Amino acid sequence: MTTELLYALVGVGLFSLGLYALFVRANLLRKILAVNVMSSGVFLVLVALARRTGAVAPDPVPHAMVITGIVVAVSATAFALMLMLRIVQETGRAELPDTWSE
Amino acid sequence: MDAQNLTQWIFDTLTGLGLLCLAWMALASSQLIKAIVLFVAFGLLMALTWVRLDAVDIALAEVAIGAGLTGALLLAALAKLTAVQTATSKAAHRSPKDRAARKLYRMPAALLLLVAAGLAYSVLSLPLNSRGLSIEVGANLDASGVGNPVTAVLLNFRGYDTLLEIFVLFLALLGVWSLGSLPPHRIEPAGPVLNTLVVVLAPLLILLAAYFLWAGAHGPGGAFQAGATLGAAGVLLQLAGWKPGPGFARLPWKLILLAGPALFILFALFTLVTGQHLLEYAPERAGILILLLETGATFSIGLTLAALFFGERPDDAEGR
Amino acid sequence: MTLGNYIAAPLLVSGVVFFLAGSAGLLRFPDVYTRLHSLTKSDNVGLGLIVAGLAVQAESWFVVGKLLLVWLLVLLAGASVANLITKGAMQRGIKMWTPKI
Amino acid sequence: MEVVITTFPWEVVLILAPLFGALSCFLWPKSARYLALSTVFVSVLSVVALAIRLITTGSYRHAIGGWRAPLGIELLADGLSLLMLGVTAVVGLAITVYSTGYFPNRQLLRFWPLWLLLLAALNALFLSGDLFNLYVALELTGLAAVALTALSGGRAALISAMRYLFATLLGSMSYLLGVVLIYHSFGSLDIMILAQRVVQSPVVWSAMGLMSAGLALKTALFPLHFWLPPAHASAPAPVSAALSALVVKASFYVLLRLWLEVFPPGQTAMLGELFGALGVAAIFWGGLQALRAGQLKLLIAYSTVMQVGYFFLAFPLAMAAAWCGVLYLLLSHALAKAAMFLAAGNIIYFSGHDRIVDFDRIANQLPMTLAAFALAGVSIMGLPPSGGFVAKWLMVEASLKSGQWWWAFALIIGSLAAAAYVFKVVGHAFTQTTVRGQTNAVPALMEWTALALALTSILLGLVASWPLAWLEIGGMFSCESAR
Repeated sequence: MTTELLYALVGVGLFSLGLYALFVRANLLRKILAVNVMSSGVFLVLVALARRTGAVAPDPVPHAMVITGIVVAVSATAFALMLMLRIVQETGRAELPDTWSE
Repeated sequence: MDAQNLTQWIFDTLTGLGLLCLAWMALASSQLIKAIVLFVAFGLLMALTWVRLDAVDIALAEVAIGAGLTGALLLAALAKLTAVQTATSKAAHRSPKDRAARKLYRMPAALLLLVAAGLAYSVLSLPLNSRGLSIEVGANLDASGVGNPVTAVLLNFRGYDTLLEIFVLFLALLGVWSLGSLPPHRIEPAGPVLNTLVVVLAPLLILLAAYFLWAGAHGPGGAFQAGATLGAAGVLLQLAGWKPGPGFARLPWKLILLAGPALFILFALFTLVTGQHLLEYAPERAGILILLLETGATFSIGLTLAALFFGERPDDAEGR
Repeated sequence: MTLGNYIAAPLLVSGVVFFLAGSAGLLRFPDVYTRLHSLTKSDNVGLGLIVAGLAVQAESWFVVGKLLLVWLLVLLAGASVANLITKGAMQRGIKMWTPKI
Repeated sequence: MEVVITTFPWEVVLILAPLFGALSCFLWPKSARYLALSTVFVSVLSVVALAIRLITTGSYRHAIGGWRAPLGIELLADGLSLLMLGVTAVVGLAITVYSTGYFPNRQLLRFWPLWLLLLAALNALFLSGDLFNLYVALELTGLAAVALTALSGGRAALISAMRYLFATLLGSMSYLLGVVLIYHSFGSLDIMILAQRVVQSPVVWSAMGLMSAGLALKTALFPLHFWLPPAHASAPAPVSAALSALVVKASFYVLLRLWLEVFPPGQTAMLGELFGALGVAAIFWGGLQALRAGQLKLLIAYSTVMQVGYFFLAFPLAMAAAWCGVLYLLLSHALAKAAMFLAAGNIIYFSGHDRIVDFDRIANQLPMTLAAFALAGVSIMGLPPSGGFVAKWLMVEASLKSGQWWWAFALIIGSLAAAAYVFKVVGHAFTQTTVRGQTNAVPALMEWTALALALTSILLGLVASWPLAWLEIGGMFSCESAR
């Protein structure tokens, strides 16, 4: 197994772990962490496989894509955290109710 | 397998397992604070992985943004969470442990394993050699105005992605500000030790940001790493008890906040009016234009990240 | 092996020993104060030894300067954070461990 | 003059103008109303100019930065993008005008920059010819939509916004992983280049599954629709209109592009059948829930779930007439659904609630609003001469022609359900309730906007040949038989 494939598989594992936690965990902060783990997994697959160029330097396009992705992820996280805090302020709990109607 | 390969293999396996374990522990831990600390550790290990994968630019971004600022945001949110929960009269204290979502509790983990296996299979079936776009990037690097291929892709070849992405960051701030304000929570006064640390570190971080900005043209670094470092300085200042006043929602600060997107838009309008392609650089001026755009972006990213850490609109926080 | 390597190797190895000891202390010591004690010691001295070992092998003075800067920053951060954690622990009223006699 | 129109890059104006508008609305909130209105007018004019250019010179691509694909990103202007941009401009104009009256002042200030960013994101998405750029545009769209959903700050709005945020993030992640697999197999992100390179393989299966699932989640295809009804019901009415009319269509548009251009035809057949089956389920479930809904906006939201079901019926049919029908449905649904939500907004503005049984002689008090709702209902039901009728006719014809009559059956059942829930609302609008609530006078502009949108959706049935002809620009498919 090459280094590239190993890390790509770890990326797949992180994606699946995050996905599982996103469904199973009720606490909103944990759900936000889960989304971040998922995105890390996707980025890892993207960058690990970028080394298979056969040349000295890896393919720079995935690197640029990941930097863009990291900024998008932190933006979404910041917004999600504030939304969570406002929900806690309104409902007293950092969880989504099972039914949404009043 | 020679000794060097074996060491590398051991290192890779340990790192990979470490990533999976840390992620799992962060997502499964019973206390939120533990989860966050483990998540930050996960981010640091990710940064190490990026270095291992020859992606130093991403490693810098990950340390500064992924682990650093996201960690700070998470910790701040946790502190506010406790404050908000005690301030809310409606606080319905359930069991402190995480209650699994009722409906999805029995979500078939087997199905998920199947998905993971399918994904793993398709990753393994990918062609062993693919050059991607490295040759195209290499062939046009001279015309891009910078020597670092990642910066060339970010600011020139795929500069349009970066334009949209800066607006994503701006949008996050608009979104956070539109959510209104939280009840005030008490911040511990900073002691002499923290103050000294901030006094030493904040100027150093600003210097480092300038270095990243400059270095990005030919080596690892660039606007995002620089902006995140600047943002970290802002976070440090806030940790030491400094608070942005209502003036920070007024025009001069707004202009700095918008320096990045505004410069991008102005440049795009310029190319539109002069009949060029959108965001087209003349090769001889590309270097200086990219530096200009990156400088604007650095200020915007830094200030936006610091503002996101603060949370509500500064004039909202004052008005209550 | 050059002369530099002969000097560097013992420095690096002893640095690793400090880190190992520090990690063992972090895991095995009874309370937050003693754990911090072990952690900061290993960070400061262990890292100092490793930096020294690497500096001997460095190609230029510029690299040596950067390595030193790394060490100084870690010293500063480690010391301050240890102080902050201790302060927080004291404020929360975490008692110091006393050996049972 | 003509030369300018047929050579100027209008697509760039469509992206830059709302971005510029968003920045200036943020900087100068006092004149935000006028800045927003002028931005939207510029967008409408640019779409008209773009249409003229496309009709005279055919579809074209704009290489951003002068870098051609695969290195750079290319914008793509053809009939399909023109249709989506046109809908966005018309509905966007209506919502902008409507919003000047609808929101309380403080919310309005926050609304403008977010709203213009949403418009910019949608325009960018409909013009993008690059898979990763589409991801960034999808994220921009999703975040703007969620922020707008939470704008009112109420408990229900916040909770549904959070659920919506997780759904949209999960959808983008899944889509992005698919993009990663595609990029590493075929070495490009450009749709046109991929169209030539993509061949059947296990990786393409995975990528197709991931991207389709992510986009279906964002489009709220049953059973992934769970986030839509609460979000669309609890957002402010103009925002609900934008979400149902435009945002849901954005992810569907991406799916359609991938389906028609990137994924190899041999591989799409089985997934197409699945999509069709889920579409039928969505029609039944959405129709049932809409009939049961006690609140007007929730009813309209479930009607959107149902309409999304119709969109996916085209996938198993996979023939030109079906695609044309679906796109026409998309067009008329956008107008009709926006009109419905704006009408619901008028009712909420007037009486302070949207409980259907407590409607107190809305027919007398807000005759124009009720007319708008009923006319939009005609289009949603698919009665002649509305745009909805033309669309459903095309789809029924396609399903009968291909011998798959059961899809046509679902379409007709859906129309009956739509008729039932529209009449339920209209019926209550004529009755008098015992308890009188306090009422606010609705500005005439708001009533006129809703009515104008509803009338346009009816008119679409009379001028069907034009939009269908525009769709053919770029030669993705021919709607000739349909005309």
